[in-house]
Amino acid sequence: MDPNLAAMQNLPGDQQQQLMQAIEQMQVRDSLRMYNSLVERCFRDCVSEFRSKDLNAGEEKCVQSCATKFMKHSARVGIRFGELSSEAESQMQAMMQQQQAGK
Amino acid sequence: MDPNLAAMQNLPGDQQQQLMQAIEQMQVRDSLRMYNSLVERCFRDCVSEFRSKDLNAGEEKCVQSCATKFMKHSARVGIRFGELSSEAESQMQAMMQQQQAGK
Amino acid sequence: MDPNLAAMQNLPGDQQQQLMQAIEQMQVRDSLRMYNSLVERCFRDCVSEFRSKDLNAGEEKCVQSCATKFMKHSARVGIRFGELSSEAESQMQAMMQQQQAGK
Amino acid sequence: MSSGHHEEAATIAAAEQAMQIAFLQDFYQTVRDKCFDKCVTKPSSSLSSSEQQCLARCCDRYAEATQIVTKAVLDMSGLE
Amino acid sequence: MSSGHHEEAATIAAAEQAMQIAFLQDFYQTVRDKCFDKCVTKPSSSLSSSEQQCLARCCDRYAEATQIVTKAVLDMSGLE
Amino acid sequence: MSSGHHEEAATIAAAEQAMQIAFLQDFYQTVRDKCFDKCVTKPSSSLSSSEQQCLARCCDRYAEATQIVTKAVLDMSGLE
Repeated sequence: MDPNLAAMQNLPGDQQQQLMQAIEQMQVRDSLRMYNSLVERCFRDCVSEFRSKDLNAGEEKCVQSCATKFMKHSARVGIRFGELSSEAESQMQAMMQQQQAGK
Repeated sequence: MDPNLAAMQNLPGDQQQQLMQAIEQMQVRDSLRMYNSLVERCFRDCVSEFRSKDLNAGEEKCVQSCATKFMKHSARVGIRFGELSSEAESQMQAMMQQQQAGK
Repeated sequence: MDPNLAAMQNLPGDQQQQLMQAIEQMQVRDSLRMYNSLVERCFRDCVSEFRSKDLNAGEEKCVQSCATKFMKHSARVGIRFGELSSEAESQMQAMMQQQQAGK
Repeated sequence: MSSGHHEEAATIAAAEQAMQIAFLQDFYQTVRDKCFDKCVTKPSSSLSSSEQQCLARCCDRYAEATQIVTKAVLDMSGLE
Repeated sequence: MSSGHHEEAATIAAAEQAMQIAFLQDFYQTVRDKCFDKCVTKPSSSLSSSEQQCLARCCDRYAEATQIVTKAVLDMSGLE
Repeated sequence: MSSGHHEEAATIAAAEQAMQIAFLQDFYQTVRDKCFDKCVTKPSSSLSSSEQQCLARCCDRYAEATQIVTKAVLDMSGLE
């Protein structure tokens, strides 16, 4: 059984709650980071010259398509990642245990 | 009125103080991160070969100009950003509310 | 003498312990970040086409060499960096003091 | 008990505020770096007037692009 | 005293959990960004079937590469 | 009251220390990544002697560049 899940169940009630709050905060942080990197990516790929003050129609359309496509992509990778993440988790734990043993 | 500013005023005194401290720490963190990325940028753009042990005069001059120019740029963007940031803030809040509604 | 080391010795016992824990956590965080960026780097440099489902033998070998080489590199830079880091620390402190004076 | 709940809500509000400030800092850093990459090419230590104009426009366009992305994201989420 | 130790151990366990979740989020973001860069090239707003296939394979291969790197790192550390 | 102030000052000092350590870690990661990108090009799993020499020089030059940037930043700030 997953030793970390066990660890979580062993936490006292208020610690469990604190952890749940920390997880929620990380989810918000994660989505703000994705939002930030999404603007960066679409700006980088769609906007190149700065002679006029506003985005032209082509650039606007490009930014819009870029954002929509990335969101679809992200949803798909999320599903695939759910299938892979228990594996990623166990490998990460191997790394952490190895590191702690090396101290 | 900005709902977050209101939220801050509703915090008890010691929480307000903790938040102010957190903000100060983030400002220091931010300036250390800028410093780190500034060295990275100027090193990347100015230094390319590693046959001699020291930077030559041209490379030194380039690193110096790069740092000075980026600092000037940063100050200008800072002013512009101040004008734009209340907008960025309100969009971020739309994102966060939407995300919390989606739970 | 290093003013920060002095500051650490002046902390009460439980604060010192908290700081030590924070440092340990940052070390784990650092090694997880290195692990993440290592996979990213080797994937980027070694894997380019996605017509077949699995990595071919050449790609596997490339990822393996990439990881081994980066670990060796990292160990070497670590030694060099130890020699340089007291300097980096003192420069960072100059930055921080200057920033606090500028408030 | 009620005071405990109050305190907790305040802690969460403070954490959210801190997160928003961190986001704005990241956002500002991204604009700064991207617009420097896009606009500043000459090696001198001063900003030429064309570089300054480019920077101002770059910031404005970044803000515009942000609006479009926000709208696209909110539209997509509404469809789920 | 004993209860203090218990509490402390629980705090450390919670901190470790939080760090693991942060790592998984970073890992996920990296996969997402790299596979988007590698697979999505056309400017339309929908994903073509070839892009979808590329994405699925990219994720699988990323997982494979992760395994190889993990093994290499653990082997190296064992030799120290 | 006085003890409370003491404690608070200690907490701030600890937070500053933690931030400095985080900065040094970031700094180290940057040097490591940039010097690997600049110096390591061959696909073998060992470091050639020319790669090793390049790495040593890259670290030294990175340190030099850091000094120049620090000086430039402090000079600029002094002028404000």
